[in-house]
Order: sequence, then structure tokens, then C-alpha cells
Amino acid sequence: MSLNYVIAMLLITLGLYCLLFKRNLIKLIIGLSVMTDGIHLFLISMGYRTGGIAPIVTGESTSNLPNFASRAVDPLPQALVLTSIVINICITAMALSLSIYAYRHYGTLDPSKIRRLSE
Amino acid sequence: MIPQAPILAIVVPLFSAFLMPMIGLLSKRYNIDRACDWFAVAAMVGTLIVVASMAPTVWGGQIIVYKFGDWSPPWGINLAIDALSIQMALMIAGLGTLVMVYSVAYMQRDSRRDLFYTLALLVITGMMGTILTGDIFNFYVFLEIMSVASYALIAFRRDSSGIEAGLKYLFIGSLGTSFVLLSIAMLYSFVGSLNIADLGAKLAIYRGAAQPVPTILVASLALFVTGIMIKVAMVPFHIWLPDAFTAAPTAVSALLAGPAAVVGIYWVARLPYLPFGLPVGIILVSLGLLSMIVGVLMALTQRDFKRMLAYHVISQKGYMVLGIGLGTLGSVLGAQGGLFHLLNHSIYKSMLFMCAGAVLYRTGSQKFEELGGLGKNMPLTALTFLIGSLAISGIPPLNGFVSKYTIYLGGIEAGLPIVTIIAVLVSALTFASFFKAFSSVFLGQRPKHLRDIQEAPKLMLFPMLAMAVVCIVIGLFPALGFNVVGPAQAAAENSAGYIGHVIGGI
Amino acid sequence: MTIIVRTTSRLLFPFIFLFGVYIVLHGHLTPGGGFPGGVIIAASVVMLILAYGIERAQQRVSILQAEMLDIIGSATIAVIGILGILLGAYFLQNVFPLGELGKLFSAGNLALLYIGVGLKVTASILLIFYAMLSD
Amino acid sequence: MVELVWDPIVVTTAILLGSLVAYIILMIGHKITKPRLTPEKLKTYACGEELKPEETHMDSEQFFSPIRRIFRPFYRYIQPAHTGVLSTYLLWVVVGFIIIVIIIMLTVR
Repeated sequence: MSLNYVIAMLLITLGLYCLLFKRNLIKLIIGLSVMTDGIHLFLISMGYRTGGIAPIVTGESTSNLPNFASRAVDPLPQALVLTSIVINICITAMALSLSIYAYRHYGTLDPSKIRRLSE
Repeated sequence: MIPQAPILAIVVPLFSAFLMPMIGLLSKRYNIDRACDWFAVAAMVGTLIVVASMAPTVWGGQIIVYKFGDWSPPWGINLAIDALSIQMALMIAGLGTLVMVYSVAYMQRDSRRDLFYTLALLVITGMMGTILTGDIFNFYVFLEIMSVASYALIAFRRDSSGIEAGLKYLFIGSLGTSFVLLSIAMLYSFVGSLNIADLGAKLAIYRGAAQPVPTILVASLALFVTGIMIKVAMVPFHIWLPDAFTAAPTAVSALLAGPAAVVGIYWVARLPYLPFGLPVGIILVSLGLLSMIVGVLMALTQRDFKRMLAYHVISQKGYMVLGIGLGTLGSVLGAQGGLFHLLNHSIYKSMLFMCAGAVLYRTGSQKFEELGGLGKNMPLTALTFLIGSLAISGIPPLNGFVSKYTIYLGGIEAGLPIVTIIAVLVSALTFASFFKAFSSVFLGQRPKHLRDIQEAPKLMLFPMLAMAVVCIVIGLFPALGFNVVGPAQAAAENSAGYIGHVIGGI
Repeated sequence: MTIIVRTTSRLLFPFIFLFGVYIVLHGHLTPGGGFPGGVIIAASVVMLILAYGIERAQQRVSILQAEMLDIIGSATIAVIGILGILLGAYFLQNVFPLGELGKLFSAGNLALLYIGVGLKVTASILLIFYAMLSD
Repeated sequence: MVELVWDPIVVTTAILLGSLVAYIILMIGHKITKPRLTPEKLKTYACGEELKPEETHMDSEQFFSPIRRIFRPFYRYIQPAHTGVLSTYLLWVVVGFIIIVIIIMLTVR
């Protein structure tokens, strides 16, 4: 199980590295997405329990609720991740469309050349 | 209190934003000019009425707890409104209304105004949500609503500088919000709850150094502080702010400088007590001092009207964070001064941006070199700008003096007189910088091409003059402000009362 | 695009679309719901856009129609939420009969809410693609 | 006594009275000595060069050059650090975050 957390932290670090050292807006957007995905993996693995079942109430599970409750994985992180994924889609779409416009105005995607506003 | 008032405060701007494209379509079909504009103003007035109706109940000592779908607090999502929230909500609704009235006149040359008002109302929704909610993940969602809408607003005109500023704010802001998300994830993994009151109750054992604080809590706190400080724009994280405020349409700058400053400061005021309750006073004081100094020194040499104002936003927010930091170090006056300064600053900085916008609207320029002598053409704009610049420099009969003076006293009360000295010096430099701005724009020789400039439209002048009157009134009767700020500060400190009201369901 | 891609995407389109509708309608019973279902429906249309070009797609669903769909979706959510205030005590409170567990017409306002969310997400993603591909 | 001094209405009245007194003194001064304006007195002196009124506008960046001299290290190092490059700014954020972590580590224990 701890492998999940290691990979989540690895993804976050990779995303951060990409954000800091890559010189292309599209790569920066990819870095941002990778970083957020790392956080999502962290959230999801937090609610997981080994051998757990899906937290969906069906006809069978209502007959034995304590057993169901003791085996089901935590549904809350999944709901959080779903919300967060949607937000991340918005940000990615926003960033991509802004990058398109930036390319039209500046003729480049290099963030070190998009610097008319400084000091 | 209007029944259902807490949720209506969020729902009214949200659903007005949803309805706005439809109104845009209808007004285009039936050729009704400005339908969108007045609908947005009406939505904001409705929000203001709803928020104002909650105020007497809250100031009466009650904390309003609103449960979504009748799920009780530790499990369901709830809204919790105490005196600190109500101060912020009143400011957002009131200033938001004035900014909307201003943008009716300011944005009339732009096309697709329905989209502008959709985004602006979404920003208001996000701000309302972040300050009213009692659930920390809900806070994150509303923060993102506000952030994404403001990225789009900054790039609204799609000119090169707007796009660049929007991109910069997007990357820095998204890094900040993902820090907040990671912090919430860590908090959830450690405590197993997302309700702010529940978190505060469960983390209370680490208060007062009785037990060693676990590393994951330290990491979570640091991530949260960083995320909030990016929104507040304290100095190592401030870089998005001058670009964004320079490049955005001025109505957006006023919206972000006045109402949107509230969100960050609200969380700065909440943070030392709930949900973490760990001491962050030293960070707040040092970041505040750094921002004050760097902001004002950068502002002194700017050539651009709005950019100078933007650097002053950073400097003045430094005062607020400093005051709240002094509050956590044992000075009640400091915290009250910080919150009071937020109230005053939001009013006069929105007003100053509106003045800059009026000049930009009439002359088409925001560079100091290309302006001058406009005092004869735009006397009322010049008057409001003068009142605003005197207020921001802390000259006695105006409101800026009262709050700054309270923060100075807080510095002495907390046993840090050096802080007071630096604050006074920064105030003097602020005055110097505004002296330069006033003399370059409204005094001096008037270039030939500015001879026929007229006074700003009446719809722009109305919010500016209203804010100027509020500045003078609060300056003359500071008790009015302290009646709002005093309960707010007490409510921020009273974390036990908050937890009791929310969890106990009183 | 080549004829292979066009034919395949035209053949695949109804199935993906139907799958999306299924996910939206069964959101209250199985994993899924408005968000994933809406994205799947939008993806089926985006596939057609990629195969046939933006003009053909806009002949079928114009930007105006997509905006109308967007408004209808958000209005559905608004109406359900406000019904909760009017008929019940709280925002988004359930005012419909609960029905039987496991049936399609059950779970009160959840199913209607998912339909609204599905419409909204579909229209929004289509609008994002239209905005990025045109002009 | 302190309350009286910091009562804003008293202070405002004092400021207004003070400005009134200053204005009266100024007016009396104007009455005693009439200024004799010649065109030469109103001209901007620029080493004998003719200047149009538009060109006399002050350079707003150099308006307070003494302050620039006093805070020279700031204007030499910190101001150029605002380069406008996005990657640098993101690096600032991460460095600030690390500093905050260190401060919290030191204070919380």
C-alpha cells in the first residue's frame, strides 16, 4: 500500500520539476496536470483498504449493513477526486486556450519570451 | 433574517450568472440595450439585501449554521456564519454592487458583455462561498470557482498583455490551489474529517505545546499557508498581482482589489485559530513587514498608473497581515486594526482603481508620461482621487488613518516598537508615491491632445463619490467601523464558541 | 481524415453516445453520473468533429444550440435546488418520492439532478471545443 | 486628554482651522507685496534651450531619485529580479514555501 504514496509523491515532485524547469507552455500545463494527478492518487489511496468492496448500496448489502460498512472503502475521497478532476479540466482548458492566444500574440510558447510585463 | 438567507447569499449570484447568457440571447433578439448590465446590478443588490438581513442576528451573538439537505454538521456540508464572516460578506456584497454599477458604464464599449457579467458574478459567488462555508473542501471548490473566473476576467479583452497576465496568474494561482488541495488531503488523512469545526475540535490537543506536533500536520499547515499567501499576494508570492491588475480591464482590477482581497485576509484571520490552531504569528508578521517594504519601494518608481496602484495593494495588504499577526502575538488592537484596515483599504483602493479607470476611459492612456493637468477637465475624479490618496497615506480626517493608527498601537502593545517605526516610514513613502501620481496625472502641464477631455460618465462617478463619502464618514466616526470589526475579531478568536455552535448544533 | 476513420467513427458514434446516456441515467444506481456521462457524450461528438471537421458538426449542433443546452442544464439544477427550498426546508432537499432501491425511477431528485448535470457538462465541453477550434 | 487629542472630529477641526490660518497669512502676504510677473520669470530654465510645455513633464520613474539613492541595494537587486519570466516566479513560490516550512518547523516544536 505504501507504494501508492511513494508514487503519488513522485508524481507531485515530477509535476513540480516540469513546472519549474521546462520552457514550453504546453509542457507546463502537462506538469500542472501531472502534479494534480499525484494529489488525486494520494487522496484515492487514502480511502482504500485492502480487499475492500465498492461502497454502493445494493439489495444484498442492506441485509447485512455492519459487514458492508466494515468492508467498504471510504467513498468520500472518491467524491473529492471526482470534483477535483472536473476543476482540473476547467483549469487545463483555460490554460490551453490562453496558450493559443499567447501563441497568436507572441509567436512563441516559450514562457521566458512572453515577458512584456515586468518590473 | 430572510428565511434561507445563508444559502441565498451564494445561490443568488450563482444562478444569476447561469441565467446571464440567456438574458444576453434574449436582449440581442429583442434589441434591449443593457439588459445584462442592469440584471447583474439587480443580482448584486439582491445579494446585498440577503447578506444585510443576516447581520443583526449575527451581531446579536449568534452563529448561523445552515445544513445542506438537513445533514447534521460533522457528516454533511454546512455553512457557518459568525461575525468575521458577516463583515467579509457585507464588504463583498456592498463593494461588488458598486463595482457592478461602475462596470455598466466602463464596459459599454466591449462586446459580449453577458459573458463579462457571468464571470464577474461567478467571482462574487466564489468569494461568498469561501467565506460562508464551514467545510474545508467546499472552501477549495469555491476558491477554484473564484480563481478560474478571475483568470478569464483578466484575459477578457484578449489583448497581448491581458493574455500574458492571465497566463501568469493561472500558473501561479493553480500551483497555489493545488497546494491547498494537497494540504486538505493530508488533513483528511490525518484527522478523517473535512468539517472546519470538527477539525478544530480534533486538533485542539496540539494547541499550547502539550503534545509534539506530527510532521504531516506541519506540512499541511505550510502548504495551506502558502496557498493562502498566494491569494493574498504576500511578497515572495506577489508577482502575479501587478501584472494582473495592470493588464485587466479596470472594472476587473477594482473587483479584484476591493472585494477579492477579502477572501485571502479572511483566511489569514481564521488560520491562527481554526482549523489548525498552531502558532503562525511570526510568519504573518515577517511576511507582512516584507510585503509592506517591497510593495511601497516598487511602487515608488512605477511609470504606469494602475501598476503603481497594484504595488500599493501589496503594501497595504502587508499592513493587514501584519496587524493580524500582531493579534496572534497577544495584541487585540493589532488584529482589530488589521481587519479594520481591510475594510478601509477595500473601499479606497477600489475607488482609486475606479479613478484610474475613469482617466483611462477618457484619455486612453495609463502612463504617467502621457497624462497631466487633468484636474481642470475632470474635477470630481481629481477630488475623489485626492481623498483616496490622502486616505491610503493615513492623513488624519480620513479612514486610512484610523486603522493604520490602530495597527501602530498594536505594534507597541505587542512589544515590537520597531514594527511601528517601519509602518510609519512605509506610510510616509506611500504618501510620497501618491503625491507623484496626483501631480503627474491631475496637476502640471496639460498636453495638447488632452485639451477636450470631459468628466467621467455619471454612472462611473456615482460609485466613486459614494465610496469617497464612506471614507470621510468612517474617518470622522471610527466607532462605526469598530462596531463591525470588534465582534469580527472576537469571533475569530473564539474558536471554542464556533466549534460548540457548529458541532453542538445550537 | 481518411475514409477509414470517418466510417469507423460514424459507426462507433451511436454506441458511445448511448453508453454516455446510460451512464447519466444510471448515475444514482451504479458508479458514474452526470460528470462522466456528460464527458462521454461530449467525447462521441468530439470524435465526429475530429473526423469530419468543425463545420459539419456546427451544422448539426450550432454554437447557439449548445449554449441553449448549457442554459437548460443549469436551469434544471437551479429549479431542483429551489424546489427544495420551496417545498422542503433546505436547498437541494429531496421533495420527490424515493421509490424502490435499485430501480431506475428512484432516489428522488438525484436522478433528475444527474440529468441536469449531464446536459450541462456535455454542452460545456462542446462549447470549449467549439471555442478552441473556431476562429 | 489623550482621548481628546485623538478624537477625529477635534483633529479635523484643528486641521481645517490651521489651513484657514495659513490661507489668511498667504492672502495678507499677497496684499502687502504684489508679484511683478515678467515672461522671463515664468519660463522653464533648461540651459538656454526652448522647451514646449509638453516637454516639461517630469520623468515619473526619477521623481524621487534621492530615495532611489538611499535604497540603492533594493533597486539594484530586487527590482531587476521582477523579470517577467514565469519560470522564475514559480521558483520564487517554491522557495517561499520551503522557507515557510522551515519557519513552522522552528516555531511549532
